[in-house]
Amino acid sequence: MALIPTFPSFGWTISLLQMLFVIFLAPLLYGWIGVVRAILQNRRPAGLLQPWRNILRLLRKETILPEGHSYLFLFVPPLFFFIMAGASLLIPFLMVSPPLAPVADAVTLVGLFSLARFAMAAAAMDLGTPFGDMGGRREMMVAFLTEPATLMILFTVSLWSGSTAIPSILHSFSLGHSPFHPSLLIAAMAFILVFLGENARLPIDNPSTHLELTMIHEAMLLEYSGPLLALMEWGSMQKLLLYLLLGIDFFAPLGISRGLSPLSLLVGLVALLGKLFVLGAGIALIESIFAKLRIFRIPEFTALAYLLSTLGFLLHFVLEV
Amino acid sequence: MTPSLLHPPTSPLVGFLGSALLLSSFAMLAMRRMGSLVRIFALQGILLTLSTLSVALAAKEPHLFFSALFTLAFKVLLLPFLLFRLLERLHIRGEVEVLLNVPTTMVAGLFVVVFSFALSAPISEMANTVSRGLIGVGLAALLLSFLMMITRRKAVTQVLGFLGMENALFFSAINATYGMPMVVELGVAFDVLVGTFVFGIFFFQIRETFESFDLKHMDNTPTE
Amino acid sequence: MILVLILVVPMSGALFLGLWGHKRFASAVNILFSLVTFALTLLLAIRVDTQGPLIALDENLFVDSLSSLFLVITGGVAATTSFFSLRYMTIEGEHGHLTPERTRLYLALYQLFVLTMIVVLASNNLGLLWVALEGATLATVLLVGWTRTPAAIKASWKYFILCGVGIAQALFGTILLYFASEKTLGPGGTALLLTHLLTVKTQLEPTVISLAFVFFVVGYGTKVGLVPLHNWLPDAHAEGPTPISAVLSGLLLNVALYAILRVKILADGALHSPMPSDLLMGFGFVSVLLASISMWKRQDIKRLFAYSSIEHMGLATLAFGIGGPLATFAGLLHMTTHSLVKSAIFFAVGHIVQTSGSQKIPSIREIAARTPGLSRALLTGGLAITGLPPFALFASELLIMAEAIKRIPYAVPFLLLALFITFGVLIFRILEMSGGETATPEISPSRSHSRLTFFPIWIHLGMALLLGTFFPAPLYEIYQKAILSLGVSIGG
Amino acid sequence: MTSLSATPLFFSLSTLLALLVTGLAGAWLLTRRPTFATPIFLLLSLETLALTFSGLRGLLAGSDIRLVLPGGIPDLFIHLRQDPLASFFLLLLGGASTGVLLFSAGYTKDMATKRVAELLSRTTLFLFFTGGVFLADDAYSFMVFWEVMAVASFFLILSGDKTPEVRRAGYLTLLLAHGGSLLILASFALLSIRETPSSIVSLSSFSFEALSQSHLSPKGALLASLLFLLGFGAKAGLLPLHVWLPLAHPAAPTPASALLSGVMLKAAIYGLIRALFELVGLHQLASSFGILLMVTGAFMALFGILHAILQSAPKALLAYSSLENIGIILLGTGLGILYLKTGHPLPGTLALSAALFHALNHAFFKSLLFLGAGTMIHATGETNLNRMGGLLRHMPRSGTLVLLGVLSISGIPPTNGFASEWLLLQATLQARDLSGTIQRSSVLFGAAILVLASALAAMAFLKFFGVGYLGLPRSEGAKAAHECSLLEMLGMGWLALGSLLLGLLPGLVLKEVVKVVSPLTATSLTVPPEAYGWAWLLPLPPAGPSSSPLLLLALVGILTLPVFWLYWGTRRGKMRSAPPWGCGYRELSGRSQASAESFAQPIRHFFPVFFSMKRHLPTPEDPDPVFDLSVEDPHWPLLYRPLFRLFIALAEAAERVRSGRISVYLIYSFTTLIILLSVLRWH
Repeated sequence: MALIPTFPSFGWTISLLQMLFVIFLAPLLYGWIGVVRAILQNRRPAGLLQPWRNILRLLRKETILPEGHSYLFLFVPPLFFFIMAGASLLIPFLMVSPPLAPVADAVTLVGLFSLARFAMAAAAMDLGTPFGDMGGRREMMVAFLTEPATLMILFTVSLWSGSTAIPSILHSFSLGHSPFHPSLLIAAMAFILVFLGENARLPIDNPSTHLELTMIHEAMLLEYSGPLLALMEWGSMQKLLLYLLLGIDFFAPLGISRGLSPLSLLVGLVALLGKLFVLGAGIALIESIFAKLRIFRIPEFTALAYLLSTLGFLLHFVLEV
Repeated sequence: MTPSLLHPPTSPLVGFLGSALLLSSFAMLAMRRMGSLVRIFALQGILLTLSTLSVALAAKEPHLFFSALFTLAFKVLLLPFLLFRLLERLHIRGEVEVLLNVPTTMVAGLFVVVFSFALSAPISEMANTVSRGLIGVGLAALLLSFLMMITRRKAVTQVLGFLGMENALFFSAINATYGMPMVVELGVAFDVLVGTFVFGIFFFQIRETFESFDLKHMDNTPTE
Repeated sequence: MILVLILVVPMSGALFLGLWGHKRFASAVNILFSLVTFALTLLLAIRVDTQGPLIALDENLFVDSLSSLFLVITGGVAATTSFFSLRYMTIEGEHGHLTPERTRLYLALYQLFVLTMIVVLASNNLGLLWVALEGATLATVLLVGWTRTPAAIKASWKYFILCGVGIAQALFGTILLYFASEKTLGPGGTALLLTHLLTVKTQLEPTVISLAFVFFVVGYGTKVGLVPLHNWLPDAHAEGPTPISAVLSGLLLNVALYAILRVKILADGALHSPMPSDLLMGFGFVSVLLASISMWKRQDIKRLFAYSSIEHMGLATLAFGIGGPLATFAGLLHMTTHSLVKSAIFFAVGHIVQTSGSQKIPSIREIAARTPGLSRALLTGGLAITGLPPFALFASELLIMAEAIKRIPYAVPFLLLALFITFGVLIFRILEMSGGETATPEISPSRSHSRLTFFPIWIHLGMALLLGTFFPAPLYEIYQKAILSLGVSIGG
Repeated sequence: MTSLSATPLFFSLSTLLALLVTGLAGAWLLTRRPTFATPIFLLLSLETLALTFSGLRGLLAGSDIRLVLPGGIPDLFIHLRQDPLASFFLLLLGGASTGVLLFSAGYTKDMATKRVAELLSRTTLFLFFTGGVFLADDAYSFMVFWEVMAVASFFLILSGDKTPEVRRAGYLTLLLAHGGSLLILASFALLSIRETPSSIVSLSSFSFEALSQSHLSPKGALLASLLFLLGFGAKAGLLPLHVWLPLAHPAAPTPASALLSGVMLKAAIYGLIRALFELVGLHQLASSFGILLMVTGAFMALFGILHAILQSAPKALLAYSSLENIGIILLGTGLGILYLKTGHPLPGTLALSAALFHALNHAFFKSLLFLGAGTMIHATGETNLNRMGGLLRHMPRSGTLVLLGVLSISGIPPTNGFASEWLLLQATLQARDLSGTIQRSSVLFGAAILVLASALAAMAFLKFFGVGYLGLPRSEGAKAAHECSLLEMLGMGWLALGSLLLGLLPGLVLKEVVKVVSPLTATSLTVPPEAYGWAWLLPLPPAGPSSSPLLLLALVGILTLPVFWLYWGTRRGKMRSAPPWGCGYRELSGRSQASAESFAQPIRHFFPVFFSMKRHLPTPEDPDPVFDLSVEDPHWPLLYRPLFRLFIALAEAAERVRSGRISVYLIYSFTTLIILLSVLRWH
């Protein structure tokens, strides 16, 4: 894994593509999930582009600053947004090893996400409105188990390669480990739970509600308006996509392009889109099956994720080595 | 020449005196009247003098004569006299209270005697003085006085026990080893003398502080 | 010659003060005599160090480096204590607690007490040693009862009876020893002389010597304050005037232990069994444990430190029981430092009791606010006595542990626990009494004590500190000679 | 001596002495010239800076000098030695204390002269003897430095408010410290045992060189290492000997608590590592001990951070989080031992380096946070987070510094806390090389707890920062808060800068730390190829995982800042500002915010076993309902109080011995005599 790739310029273009891919595809995926949900719930879908419309609308609106905000309040939205955008340079999904991959292995990536989360929560608490506080607090309450769970999942998958660098994880999978090991299955289940928790989906949180007492993620954004709100929303859409991409890398890496030949890249892209299509539908399905959990049941849910991930790690040791 | 040639075997007299001393210690253990206690103490003094004399005669140790003389003057005359005056001056009369009733004490005393004889048996074997086996007697007397100090309540009786102890020590010193070197004996005697005076001082202090000699006043409460 | 002089000085001191002790200048004279004695002990120690052991009075007096060591300690602490008692007595006088007559008694007995201790240390004749030790008891009995309060009289009576009985056992031991030695050295004077006994110690009759040793240990052990013979000690320390508590625990206990050590050499030589060592170890161990546990319940500050004395004497005894050069050195060092520190503590305690008018711990509070100097002294002393470095008690404790872990590993945990408990309790009490620096207005620092009050304390603590940080090499040679004269071979 | 005078050891020694002299002389001077406080503190901070550099120099040069000074006890003089390990910790000491002293220069401005002098002298004493601990090379002088350090820390604590609580805390500290050093002493004694008869050994067998030659039985070695663990643990806050720590650190005045937490705990870590790896020696350590150490550390980390979340007083929160960090360090050490003993030197070295790295980081950000807490308390006059709030607006600069510390301690990239935890995680991942389910699963357990703890840390410190600095003021004091003085900010700035650099250049730091570790483990990490350069953290080249906080920061920065500036540059003025919406909830006041306890609630419910709670819930009929909850460290009711009761019972029992009656005492003597005689006669 050398830092200077063989076709520097090409490598860099690819990673630029990755970034654009994430930035522009994220709202679409969001929209797709919405569409499927609407269909499953016998509603007329608002259309694939609805999230895009919202974003553009918000970007055009003026920003209203709440009184008594500190610089955190202003600085966090762009930070959040670009953390996600930047992360898209670090996660390989169009190609196995984008030039910037060495900058952050999986652990660092999780760290980056927790930075984003911390910043968001802090910004939410900045004004001292009851709901902002509540949101920040609950976000942390969810995170204090999902983040370790995420890490344990990473460890489980990285045990094959002995390295937490995602390219080498992918590489180790390409060496013919079929991903259908008990440890990986369990890890995958854990990942689903983590995914739901981290991205404020049902049954943890309902992204499409503003019912004060139950919301988590939305509560943190209450005071934002206009472009700032847009950045926040957009950022979290990217986050969702990034998590899906991570999951794909870990549990369904099949088809990702190993070389830089246009053909393989194209195949990889198509495969990726297919996976996202399916997964999006899956999420929608889950969300329409499950009801939202009561707040103080959430730790049990996340704890399940944590324990599952640890169990996967353990199983790998006990059964598979 | 070996000591065994130097000394004739134990003379019956010395043995008799030793047993008499033992008896007197028993008597002290048993006595209830203060006055008679002091008398017995004087009697012990006499016995000591005699035994010292006999040892002196038997072994022709000149300095033992001095010791005998000294004992006579000190333990037969001076100390009892002082003690009697003390009793007079402080109006100490009558019964001696005991912590442990007399028969039990006697039994304990018997055990003590047996013990000390058993203990000193091997030593007596090797004793080559005129007075073989009297170390046991000395030890027994020592422990008996100890026992008496334990069982008696009044300060005066404790003093008597103390002096009895000193007698026993003196006795064993004489019989085991023909007496310690002169300087030591003088020193010991001097200490005993001072001790007695200190006792005297004490009695007055105690009297003026507690109006009684019962040791239960002298026991401080464990809470302290 | 100097050997005789060293006896003459305190003797004449006792006489002089006995005659004119009630005069105003008497305390100063007392200091003078003590200082002279101290100077003499120093000279003597130097002489011994350069020219080897001294003998005088047709062999009845004998000083080697061991005894010279203890002589110097005795002289030194006695001198500083005389300074302290000057201050102490002045304040007592201001409180109207004393008459000239009693001052006279006090001073005379003080010199007498010093004399007897010096005789014990300097005597070559075990009989004489016994006489002197008994003399020390007699001298201090009246000093303990000196305040004439009921408690004091009780205490001194207890002291007198228990120590008297104990010492009687020791006399029986002496007789037995004489009885044994007479066979080899022949009847007459020489049979009780250490110098002679040492030459023939291997030929002494084992059975007799073992008996004798038991009697010695029980007898002199009573004066050392070994558990369970210790019961006179707390009362005597608590009820006597504080200078006497200082010398009792600083010197008398040392001297008694010294006597035991002297006899132990003979016993070791005579019987080829570990019995003497085991006996000492046992007594030491029990003393340390009981003393440390008993401290918590003490309500009387002087009793508290009395128990700490028991503990430290126990440690020293244990060390000598363990034997070997390191442990023996540790024991000697421990005794030295303990005398210094403990007497310093009693100096401080004396003034504290005077300023707060009671020696019950609950009624002593906020010393730090009233007399900061004293609380500083007390705290430092407390840290020193509980074996915190850099004070030398730590060094000795380290060595004792290091040796104990070889000889009696299973006792070590208990010893450590005991040390821990002692530390906890003592420091807790001290902090409780010094009670922080709550600058409550009504407590203003009382009449500041003059330098004279503090200099004995800090001298002692400073010495302890010195021994712990820069132990002088020449002094170490003296210690090694002392170890040799204790019959311990120094290899390597 | 001329050659010696050039060495770092000599330099450090003279710096320490200068420090001591300055401090004491300064304290004396203060009583006459109160205004000199600031310059004196500045001078001191310069001296500690010099100390830092001498440590750095020793580290870079990898020098290892011994020196024997006269003094101490005979046959055993004062042995001193500055090897890389010592240099590293001197660096730590100097680095942290420089910031703290700078801070104190401003902090002590409005304190009573007497208190300042007190603080000054005690601080310098503490620093001097801590430095001595790092330099000492024989058991005796080590113990001397160690114990005096403990006593100095005791006095440092006492120089806080003169309340019974403070005194209690100080006493508890001293007590446990002394108990610990007794155990250390015992362990030294154990190591000094030789086959040779005791008449041969002299005092000189207590130099570390001699001690390290010990040949112990496996049991003996295990015992020795356990004693060391407990002994040093008592000062490091090892469970269950930690109870003094949460009391003591808040009790002390701010600079003192920064030093206690930032430096003193590290001294304990130093002692432990020195003792385990050099005195007991790696060859005598047991892998099972490594596992024990690791599991203890993990448990400690979890325990510490959970209790930290429950605290509402900033200093108490920080104190408990110190437990967490010490736990992490111990975990790393134990992991290292485990690897090294099972023949995996590389990950072992990595784990140990991570532990030391984390120690260094903790020294910096924990001191920074304690100073920050000090400024919070000082600015508001309140000691409870629930009475602060909104401070970021009044004290934006110091607040930002604190925010940096918060990010670091939460292990969030690109800070130093992240770097060391990252290394540690990478080390745990090598567990697959281990054989044996127990070893593996213990490492797994360690890793799982570690990540959980760091996630919880983020929560705890969001609470710390969010409730303290964000939101609306929760009290009058908080409304009237003011920015701290320039010097204080300089002090905090120094520490913040330190942790920032440590975080952004972890590669360089790791290179130096490995220098410290490799002598202990007799292996070194393979150097990453030059292509990776200094900005990279690549512990296990070539294929190993890599991370580059610096580039990460650059990446995010490059993306974010332009937009940020662009946006604000154009729109700043034109933006309308309105009262916050808050779902239409109008009357915003401090009281409408979430309290500090509300963060703790889910934790309390989720980990009930870690707390002993007394809860009183009012019944519905209750006319004046009172809700009352008290949470306590379970070690008090479960361990310490029973022990104390036991001790009291013992003491009571011992009282029976002294009946106070002469006759009884005579019986004692009598029976003693009789028993001894009969044993003698018939045995």
